[in-house]
Amino acid sequence: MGEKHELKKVFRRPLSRRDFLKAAGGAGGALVLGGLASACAPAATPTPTTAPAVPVAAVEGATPEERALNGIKALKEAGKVKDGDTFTIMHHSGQRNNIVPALEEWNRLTGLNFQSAEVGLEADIYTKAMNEAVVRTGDYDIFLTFCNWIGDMAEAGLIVDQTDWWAKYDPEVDHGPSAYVAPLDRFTSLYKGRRYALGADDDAFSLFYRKDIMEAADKAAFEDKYGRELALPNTWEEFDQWIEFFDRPEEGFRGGHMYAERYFAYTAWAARFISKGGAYFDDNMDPLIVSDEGVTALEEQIRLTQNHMFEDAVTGDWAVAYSRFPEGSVFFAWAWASLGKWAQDPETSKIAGKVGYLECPGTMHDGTLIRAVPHVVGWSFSVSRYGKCPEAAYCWAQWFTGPTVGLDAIARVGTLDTFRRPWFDDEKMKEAYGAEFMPILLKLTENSFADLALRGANEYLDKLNLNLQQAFAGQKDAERALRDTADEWQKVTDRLGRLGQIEAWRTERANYPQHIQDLWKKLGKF
Amino acid sequence: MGEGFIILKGLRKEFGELVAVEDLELEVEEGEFLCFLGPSGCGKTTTLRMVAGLEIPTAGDIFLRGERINDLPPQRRNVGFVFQNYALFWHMTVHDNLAFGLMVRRAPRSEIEREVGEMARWLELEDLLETKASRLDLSAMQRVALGRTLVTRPQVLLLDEPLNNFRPALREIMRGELKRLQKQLGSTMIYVTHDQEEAMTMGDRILVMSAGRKVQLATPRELYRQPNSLFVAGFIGRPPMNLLEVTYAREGDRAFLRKGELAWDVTLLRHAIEGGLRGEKAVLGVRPEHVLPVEEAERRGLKDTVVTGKVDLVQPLARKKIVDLFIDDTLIKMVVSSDFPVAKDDQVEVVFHPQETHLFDKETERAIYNGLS
Amino acid sequence: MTLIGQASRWLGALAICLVILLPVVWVLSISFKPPQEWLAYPPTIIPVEPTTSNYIVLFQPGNPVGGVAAMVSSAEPVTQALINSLIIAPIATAASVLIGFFAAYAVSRYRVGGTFMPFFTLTTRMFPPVAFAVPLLVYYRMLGLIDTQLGLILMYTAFTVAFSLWMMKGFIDGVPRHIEEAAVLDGASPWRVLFTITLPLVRGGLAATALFVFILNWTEFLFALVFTSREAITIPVQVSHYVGAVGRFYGPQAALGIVASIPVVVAGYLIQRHLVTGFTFGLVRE
Amino acid sequence: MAIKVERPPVAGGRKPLFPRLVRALNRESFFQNVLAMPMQLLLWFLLIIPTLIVLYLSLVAWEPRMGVDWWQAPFAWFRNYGHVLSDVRFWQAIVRTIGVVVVAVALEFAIGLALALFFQRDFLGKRLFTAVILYPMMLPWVVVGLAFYLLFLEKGLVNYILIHFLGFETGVAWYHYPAVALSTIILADVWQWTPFMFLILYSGLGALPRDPVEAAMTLGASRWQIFRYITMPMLKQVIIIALIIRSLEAFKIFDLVFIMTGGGPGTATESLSLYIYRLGFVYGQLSYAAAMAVLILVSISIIIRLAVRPLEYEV
Repeated sequence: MGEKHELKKVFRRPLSRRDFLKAAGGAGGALVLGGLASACAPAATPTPTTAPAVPVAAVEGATPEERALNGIKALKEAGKVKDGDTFTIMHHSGQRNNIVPALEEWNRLTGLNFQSAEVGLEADIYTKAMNEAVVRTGDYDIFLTFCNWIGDMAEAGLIVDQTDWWAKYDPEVDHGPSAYVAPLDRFTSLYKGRRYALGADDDAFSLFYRKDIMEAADKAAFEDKYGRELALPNTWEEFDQWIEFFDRPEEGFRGGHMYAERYFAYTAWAARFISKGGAYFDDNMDPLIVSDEGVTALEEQIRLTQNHMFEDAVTGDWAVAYSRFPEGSVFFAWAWASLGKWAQDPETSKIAGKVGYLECPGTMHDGTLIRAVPHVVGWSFSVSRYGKCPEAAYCWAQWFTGPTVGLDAIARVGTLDTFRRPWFDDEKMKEAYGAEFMPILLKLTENSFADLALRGANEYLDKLNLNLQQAFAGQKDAERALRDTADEWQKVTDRLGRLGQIEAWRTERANYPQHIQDLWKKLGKF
Repeated sequence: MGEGFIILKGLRKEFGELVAVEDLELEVEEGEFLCFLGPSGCGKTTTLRMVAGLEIPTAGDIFLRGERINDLPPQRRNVGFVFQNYALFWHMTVHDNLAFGLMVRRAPRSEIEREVGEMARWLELEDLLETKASRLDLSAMQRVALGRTLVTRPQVLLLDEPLNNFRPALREIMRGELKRLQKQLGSTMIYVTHDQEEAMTMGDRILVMSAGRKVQLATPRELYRQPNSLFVAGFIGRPPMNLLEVTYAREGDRAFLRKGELAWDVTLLRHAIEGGLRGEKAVLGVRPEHVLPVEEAERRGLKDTVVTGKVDLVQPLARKKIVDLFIDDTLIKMVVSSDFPVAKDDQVEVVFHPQETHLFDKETERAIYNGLS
Repeated sequence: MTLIGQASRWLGALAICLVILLPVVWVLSISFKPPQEWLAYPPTIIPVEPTTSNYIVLFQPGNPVGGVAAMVSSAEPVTQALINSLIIAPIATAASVLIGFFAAYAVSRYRVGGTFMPFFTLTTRMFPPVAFAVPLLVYYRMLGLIDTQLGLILMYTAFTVAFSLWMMKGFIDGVPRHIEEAAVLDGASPWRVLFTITLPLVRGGLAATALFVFILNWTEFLFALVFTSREAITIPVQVSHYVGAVGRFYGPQAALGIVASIPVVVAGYLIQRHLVTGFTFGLVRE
Repeated sequence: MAIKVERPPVAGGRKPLFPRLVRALNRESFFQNVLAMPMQLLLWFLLIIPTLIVLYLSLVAWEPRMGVDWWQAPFAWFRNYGHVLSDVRFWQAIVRTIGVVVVAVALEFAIGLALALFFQRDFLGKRLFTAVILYPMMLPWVVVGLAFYLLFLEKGLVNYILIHFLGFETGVAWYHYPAVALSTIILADVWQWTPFMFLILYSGLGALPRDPVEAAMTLGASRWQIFRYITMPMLKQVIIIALIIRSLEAFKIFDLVFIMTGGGPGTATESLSLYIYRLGFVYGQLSYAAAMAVLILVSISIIIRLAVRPLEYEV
């Protein structure tokens, strides 16, 4: 059991930050000398190099997959890795089905021994990753984590800046025919303007409703009540009426299920808040949530939650949505794309074939409808600095997310969802998600904005969530909840260093979809 | 029912397969000091515990003052019980131990204090009243156990080998104390012991038990002189009775008990013997003090078969000697006065006191006759 | 006891057990339910479409749970975790109880370490484990014990020995000293007294302690999570692995809970007859 | 007749191989120290360095994501402690946790004792019943948490029973109101840990000498009086130890809260351990969490020290 912990390893001094800068400094020279020392030396944390303007891969190969494999070949030739070397990927149990078959294939192709180490709770992945940052066992080579944790992991010195590898191997994320859907290409990987991770998922929140009930509804009654025709809602006001109309508590049938619980309460609020033109912070990291946009958005969502939803929305866990909607006791549900697959499966769902999809409602700004879709969590690969050969580990990630290999892997049941543009038109994907849903999912993704991804993202979000949950449970009013959050955020920011956070936030808000950035500009925010 | 104070009728106790007490019949008179005597495991403690109500009889009845108390819980029997290991309330002081019985009866505080004080004075525990029971020495523990029970003035006092843990000297003193106490209180006592000396010195009557059965119920004197069985004969008296296997034979009008070359003329007793003996094998018993040197027998005019034995061991005591003799290969013990001259390997001629011999059936082990009287 | 007494006692016990069993039956029921019934309303105790796939999936992870394609179980087979748990928990328990028993004897009879030492051991249970995890990790990295069975065994022993000490002290204190003194007077060595006099008398306490410590070791989650990655994962960590894109796999989690409880139940049943020793101050009753 | 001279038996019944070693082993001073040695070695070896690290961490301002190694972090001295003492969420968690401990442990003790007494007499199938009673604590904690979480969901079994069998109009929103949510957590804890109290009291009762009880019976004490004056005092040691152990564990209540309510709504049901978990593992404030842990350790130590005191004067 303990062979891999021989004594010599016990006293292997982990690289300190200082050694590291030295090594990185030498790396440039070494590259010229033939890449002898540098091939495996990870690039330094924020070293100010200019991002490659036109990516020209330094490694031969027509596709990201080929380049990744060639990369391994080169690393082998340079003696950096050899057959049978063991690499460990820490990932969530829900991705085993996506990853493990691919791992076998990869090991066959490369002769290396990549293995998976699964973790059951998402939160525990963060815990274990951050522990690795402190303890540096070198037991993990690759982390598949929420993409908004890369700030923490990068600042803790755990993960390697991949920017140079992107230049060298070109994973075709933000260009070319099989690029990621924008803005996934940015926020799944960027922190402070550098590429720290390779996105492997699309978690734009998706909206589902009961097509059958809507079609059978009393259209005249709707028109009488709201003075417009019954149709899928485009704005949040229309959405609220729409939910209200279909809410029938006396039949045990509720209008909707939107998260108001301990971990994802922010989602429903954030969609309204951002579409109204809100932003989490200003450029000095002073919170902007205690604003008209913020308070109104929360009040609207509280009204909806308290009047038209089951209590479970506030106090159950997130998986409750996955039974309330398929069992046919709510009209509308809002969750990850997987809920769609789940609700359309006649095996598990009473409403298979009765599910409709809609775009996320938005807010009208001078005649323009601005939609903002929360991209909730979402997984991306980052590479450990303390692993055996970070560059080889990176190659795996690029190979796995490549246009062909990735397509197969993502089409398998698991917690990873489609993210490259062409995949949205692929038959395999259409079959997996439902042909009707794919164009909607594409639009949702295009309008999506990421979770807070600053250093301390978990803490910011957790404090927001606990206040919002209290508001939804009626224990705080909207303004008070947001104000309390803002106060806590200020403390976090100060503790973590305001200057660094300002830098991170300024680059982070550039990851929002263009139309939202335009709106901010128009409203004079930034 | 009868006039007995405590009456046990057909009392029986089984522990699973094991029969601890078998169909015991017993009457105890009021004010009597009765001893249960028997080897370990003979059921005497179990019987005592049934009287106290700590064990429920499998069958049979227990009467106290003519009232059937089988179903009465121990709390309501008003029977005092002194346990072999005292079973003190180790976590309490001596005072609280003594007061316990009265306290649970909700006696007024003043009465409790008075009674406890008196009892402590009487048992010389006054200086120890505030000591924890677990810190006492054995004698004090015993006195506390006794006092704790007596304070409630039980109708019957049951004692389960209370002197077991004492040094012999102290044991003798305590015996006297207990006996005096019993006379003083006039209470009925049942005293369990496996020590025959204790039973003989203390008991008004003694119930000898073996393997769950009553063997003999009699006064100490009767037990000594007229044991009704080999068991009692061997159990009572120290050193124990000499037992010789003999064969009964009629020779014309005369009758003899033979052992090898030796023969005792029992013509006069032949009717008694023939009435009791099943086969021809019998056991002749004679107590060591009734094995008389020939000279003494002649002086006292007692004539019988003279037996010659070789002295194997002489144990001098204060005023007596115990002499082990081998007659052929049978060991016989005799008690003689200490001035009787005898040494190892001497040949000694002895006579069994003719009026003090006992005969038992070899097979049934029951007494055929006890002495000639 | 009378027949009526027996019957009423029995009925009472039955009632108590039913109350206790309700959540157990609920877990059992979930473990036989297909995915769509885990959270279904109205809830049923008897599964509508009972399935054993929750159990099958524990050992053959490829099979989708309840035949539902979206419910491909995503964990390694439980075999590894089961073997680890079966090695770690019993060894750590035996070590903890033995070490604790010796120490308890020293504390109870000789007051070794005064009042400080036994008390000091309790602090191992007062510390919030989360705060201890990272420092311990740093230390374990130095020792090379991360993700090893030995590492967990040592840790579990250390963190439960306080309970062994205290529980055993309670039971040893209950043995009257004069019994041991009698043996000493008979010339027995202290070791002999310890093993032939005291140990048999506190057998029940030892059994209870062992069972409790075993349960703590068997169900411990946080340290097992933080200190293992692949090689030494234990059952509770494995339980947490049954999750997927649609939330927790309640079925397999419940099934593994049931499976994992079997060794403890067996252990508990085996030692039950030792639980009550009922000695009567040293001497065997006639 | 040969007379056998009885000598006091030598230890072990035969001559020891290494008489001096055996004598040394048997010397009391050595004996008693050898007994306690393994435990001391284990604890010092395993825990002293991590404890020192915790203490050190509590005195610096460090979080892993600062990108500085922990031994290079700047000293904050007692600032962390100051912050803990002025942390409202901390105090609320403390009060809440103590409340849970008091209520849960009291219930567990009362029920456990009642069961233990009930099971003193023999009856048919006692062993089987005992096994059933012990079962709840044998389940992994996560599974217990899940079972109760599902039971008390708005559309869970408990509400279903309330509505369909007990005539309630609507179900109860169990996790909505802090007090109600806390009671469900307490209920789960009581369900899971009463067996422990039962186990320890049951074996404690079983190990008690019968004699004093019988003596008390013959002295006329009623069942209640025997229980009150004899059984309970004799059981005192075991009871105090059981209460201490259970309280210490209940004070760390985590899994049930984490799974059933996540500490919500908001922080309404957050236990101390859950808060420390969030601080350490979600917020990454390891040195702050360390300071809090040290403070907790010190204060619990004082409380337990007082609780343990009565045990020390016992014989």
